[in-house]
Amino acid sequence: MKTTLKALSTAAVAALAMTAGAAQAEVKVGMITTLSGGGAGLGIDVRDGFMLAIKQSGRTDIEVVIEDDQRKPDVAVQLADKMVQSEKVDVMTGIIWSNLAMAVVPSVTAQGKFYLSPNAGPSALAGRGCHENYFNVAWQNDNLHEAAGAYANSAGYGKSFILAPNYPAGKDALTGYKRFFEGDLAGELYTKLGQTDYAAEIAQIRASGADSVFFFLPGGMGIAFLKQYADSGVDLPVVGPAFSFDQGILQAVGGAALGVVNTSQWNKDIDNATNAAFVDSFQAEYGRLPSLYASQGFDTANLLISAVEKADVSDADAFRAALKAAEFDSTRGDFAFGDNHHPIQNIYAREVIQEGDVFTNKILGVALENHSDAYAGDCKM
Amino acid sequence: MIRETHLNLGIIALLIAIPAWALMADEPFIITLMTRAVVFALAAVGLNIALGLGGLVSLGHAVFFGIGGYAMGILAHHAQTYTPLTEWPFLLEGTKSMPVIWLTAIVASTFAALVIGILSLRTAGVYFIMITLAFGQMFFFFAISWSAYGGEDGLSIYVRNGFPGLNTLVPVQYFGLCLVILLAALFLNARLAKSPFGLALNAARQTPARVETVGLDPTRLKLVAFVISGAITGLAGALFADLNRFVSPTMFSWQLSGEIMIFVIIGGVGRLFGPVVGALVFVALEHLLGGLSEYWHIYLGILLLLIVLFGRGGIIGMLCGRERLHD
Amino acid sequence: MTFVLFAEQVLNGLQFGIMLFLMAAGLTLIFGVMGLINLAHGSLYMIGAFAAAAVAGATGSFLLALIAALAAAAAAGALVEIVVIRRLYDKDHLDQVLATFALILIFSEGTRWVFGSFPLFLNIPETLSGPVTLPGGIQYPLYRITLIVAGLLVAVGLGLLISRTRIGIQIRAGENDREMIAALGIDISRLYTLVFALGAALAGLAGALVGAIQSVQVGMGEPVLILAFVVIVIGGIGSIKGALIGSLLVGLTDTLGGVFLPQLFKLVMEPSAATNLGSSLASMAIYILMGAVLIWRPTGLFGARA
Amino acid sequence: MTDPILKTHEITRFFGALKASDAVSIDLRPGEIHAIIGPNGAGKSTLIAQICGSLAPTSGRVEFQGRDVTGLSTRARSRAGLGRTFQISALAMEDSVLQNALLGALGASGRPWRFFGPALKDSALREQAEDALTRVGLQDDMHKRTAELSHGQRRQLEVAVALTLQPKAFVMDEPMAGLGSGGSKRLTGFLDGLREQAPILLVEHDMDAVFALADRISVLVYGKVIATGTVDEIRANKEVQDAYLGEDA
Repeated sequence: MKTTLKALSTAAVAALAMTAGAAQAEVKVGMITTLSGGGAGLGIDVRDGFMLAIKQSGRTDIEVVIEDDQRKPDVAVQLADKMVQSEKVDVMTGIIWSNLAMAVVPSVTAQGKFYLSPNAGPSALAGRGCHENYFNVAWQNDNLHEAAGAYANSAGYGKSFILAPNYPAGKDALTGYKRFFEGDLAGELYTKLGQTDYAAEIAQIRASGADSVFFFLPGGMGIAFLKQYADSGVDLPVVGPAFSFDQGILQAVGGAALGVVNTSQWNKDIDNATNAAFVDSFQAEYGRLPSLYASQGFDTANLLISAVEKADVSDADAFRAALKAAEFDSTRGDFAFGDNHHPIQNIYAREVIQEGDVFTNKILGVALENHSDAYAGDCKM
Repeated sequence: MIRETHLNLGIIALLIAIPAWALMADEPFIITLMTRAVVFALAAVGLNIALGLGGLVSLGHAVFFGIGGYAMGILAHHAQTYTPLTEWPFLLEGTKSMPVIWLTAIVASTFAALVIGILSLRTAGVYFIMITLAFGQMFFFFAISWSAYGGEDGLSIYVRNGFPGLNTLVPVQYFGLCLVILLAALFLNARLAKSPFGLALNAARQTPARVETVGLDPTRLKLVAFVISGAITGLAGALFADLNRFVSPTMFSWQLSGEIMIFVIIGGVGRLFGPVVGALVFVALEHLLGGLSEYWHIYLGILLLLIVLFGRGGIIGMLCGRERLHD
Repeated sequence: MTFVLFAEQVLNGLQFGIMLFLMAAGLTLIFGVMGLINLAHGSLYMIGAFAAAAVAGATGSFLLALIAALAAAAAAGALVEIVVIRRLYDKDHLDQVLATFALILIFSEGTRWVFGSFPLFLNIPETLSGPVTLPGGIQYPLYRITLIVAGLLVAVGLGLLISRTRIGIQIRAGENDREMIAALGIDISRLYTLVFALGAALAGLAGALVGAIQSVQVGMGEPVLILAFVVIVIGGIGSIKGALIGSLLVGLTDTLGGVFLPQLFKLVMEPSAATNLGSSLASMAIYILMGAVLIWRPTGLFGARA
Repeated sequence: MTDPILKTHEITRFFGALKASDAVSIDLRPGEIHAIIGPNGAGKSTLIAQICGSLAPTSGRVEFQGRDVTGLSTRARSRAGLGRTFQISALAMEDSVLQNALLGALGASGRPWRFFGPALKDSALREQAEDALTRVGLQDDMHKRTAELSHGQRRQLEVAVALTLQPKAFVMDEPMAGLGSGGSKRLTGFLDGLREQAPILLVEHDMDAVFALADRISVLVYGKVIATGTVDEIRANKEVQDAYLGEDA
């Protein structure tokens, strides 16, 4: 749908104008991501990071079609049908949420298309449900939680209180943390999805005798929890995955997040030329600091470009091999795919700091080195 | 003013012509979109029986839509993973057969509608709206935490379920199947509206006291309407799940209940083809406005507002005027 | 579980209930006087929070932020009433549901258009932050105590407004008989705008107060809206007293259910399954409560008997 | 004297402290028209509601055809043969006149659970409905929308719906209300003949009609029956004149 292009920001339109003007695009990419409603911030970041890389490559043979899934699985499925049936794309990407990915990815890959995941990494797609055409460029869902567990060990925590929303990703998060954490649990709680008041949970934490807290509460839930936690007078150290401490929402949490340690495979101060250039150019292009999601979008596009340079997308085997090689300069430094096409990468512990008026993160150290995932062994590919 | 029957024939023609054109122009996605509209229309035809004939403003019809969806999801999931549903008291296997799935969806949603209806019909007016909404929320939260069937992630089915003699993976064949079911439901709906039951139900909506004094039970009439309505919406849910090859708790969400209601209102409450027109227009708007702007919900909102404020009787009401009497 | 923890959880339930009351009071008032189902009430809550966040960000003053929230929500309410809502009074509930649903879409995406897709920052004022120690050794955040007090003050104020003032008399007259109010020579459309703006202001205030400890983001109003509907339906639509009792019931059920149900199940089953089942049931608890109340009393606890 | 078809035994109904019915005992005998008159607020509608079952008496009982029906619902009473017309028309306004009459016939048939064949094509129902409409003089307006009927025609339709039920007794709540003098005369003539089919308990304000039709009259004041008797007895009753007729007649 050419009309969708109007929806893009000016910069992205400029990037696309070049590709649209080309005689013929050789690779057609379908991006389904969340651009409206709650959670739109993540999708917008992935899109902007992705389009920035495409623009910087100067390539005219990659055409990107972008659609908004409104964070509704049925809309995402329908858009995927559209991408495959009507746009006849070669590669798909963009989905933010695990449940949407589970709805879209299996049927897309079954139809012979490539799918590059810039954010979601449900365990089902990493283990038994892995597919040769599915590449995850971000992380397997458990990774950051596992790193949080590993960090908790190294920080000497012996008794953690852990909590997450009562839905599959929440259960995966606690499982991931427990997989690496060697201490005891002071308590384990599942909260309501979308819950905004955590007074009851905080009271339980206070009474539990824990020496640390691990939580996975994405989006607004995490903001609410952190503000209320900071105000409660409970001063146990907090560990969590990067999602609640990312550039986009950190400003909304404010001082309540200062000093919190969180785990991430990327940060803006990772020291390599690609990353430095990415942070500068993203800021110049969009006027804001890049987020984790933007870096994932950027890396996804660069992976794609590296494969396009090496192989013709119509030769599926060659193209797959080129993707698998992952010979691109990642913002994360070293990046490789495991046998299940999920990343093998370092996961860092970072700390929330304040730079002038802006809250951001600083890397403390590596939490897990060259980390793969727990499901790779189940993948028969 | 257009004669309503002429308009209805025109709509049926459109339902056949658009996919036929899409088939020739090799635009399979248009067919998928049309299938979506047809399935939504079926769900709304269901609601229209409760809402249009029975005057029951149910903001919980997503319950039945979701139950239908999960009937498909659960049966197909077990068939796909070769695990039995239950081994006790007797062995029950999953299935990939659409007719069996549909029957399950209808039976399950009939049962749910019966229970919800009996409880909800103790109330009336706003309370009825809210108690149906509450039931919807119960199912929604239950589905989210029902980890055996995917919780919030939902269930994915890799291959669409089968129907004897058809290749349901071919968009136009699946569309045809859905269209036939929609037309059958519309036919049933038309007969129902004119039947003795429809006559009594119509009166129960307008003047329950009168219905009582002629010796009939308006609550029971409404309950039966609610159950029929739920069963049809449940069937639509199964078709919708198969269209997407996916079910998730969003099929239970109150926004979905609201959308089904919007289809009915846009098209015209109580009008036979109201839900069809409403669903077609909504899907078209979603498709066209969605391409125009990230903020397309604003335009959708304004459009809906204009329809409520100035368009009496929905689109069919605007085109055809008041409903003709069935004589 | 110790007594202190139990008392703290009860306090949490009360505080949650009182916040719900601020939302529910406006909703029930609008329904009682005008007979209108306003799904867009959650949007007014959101507007309050965003106005507060914007003003607090610009001036640094929480008090100014609260005033801004009240003013912005009241103004938005009055505007919407004049442009849209007053055309809905004569229509049936169905049209009201659809029209106010449309307003949600417009407000949500409009706010996102103005403020962007990321949550805004709004924090507790310095003077109210941190915990205090209550009798019995309960450590409890001062801000939450402030919320309880503020909510109770609003409840009392609203009660006085309705029982003691001219406007209150008009409101009560309007609830009973719309013709009577016209016969009294009261300008109905002005009264309606006023009541709507009052309800909106309450929602805006709630949004600002709660926004400080939660996340100020687009879509924040809808979950609260549904809870507020649950509250007024349990209490009986149109009854302020019902809204207060309903809020506390819902607040306590939700909070204590979430805490105790998993522990209850742990007595009879293994821990992780118990946590699972208990949490699932806890998230359905208030809807089960509402269903039960309506089945027992079809017009709520304090609703007019049909 | 024949046994009454309908009888109330000292029914009393309180609304809070207000006694809306005060030990009311009246009866309706075969072949008669028994009129209930009284000033506004005398409790006539409350009485009817208790007779028809939409309101339960605080004490006392209602007998119909020799059977205690106090505990029965409105529906059960109408199935037992009590035909009611409403003071404010309770008709399905969006439906046709014929459909309203058909509803009565359908109720009388007791077979509403048929979902397929058109009700209008059910010849038994239709015959009954058309017959009733013809009797009240609406045969030419059968296919009109009920909302298009004049006020008087709606009153006629009310009576027609009651007729389709083929009741053992009619309870009519102000059937003449709002009719012009012409319409009132016509309906009076019709009701006059109807008493042969089933007796009528008639609540009415139109004194001309009452005096023309009633075999007996009961006067209700402040929830209490102050007098029952023939037209002449009531006209002559001093108490009635003081309480009621004095201002009106």
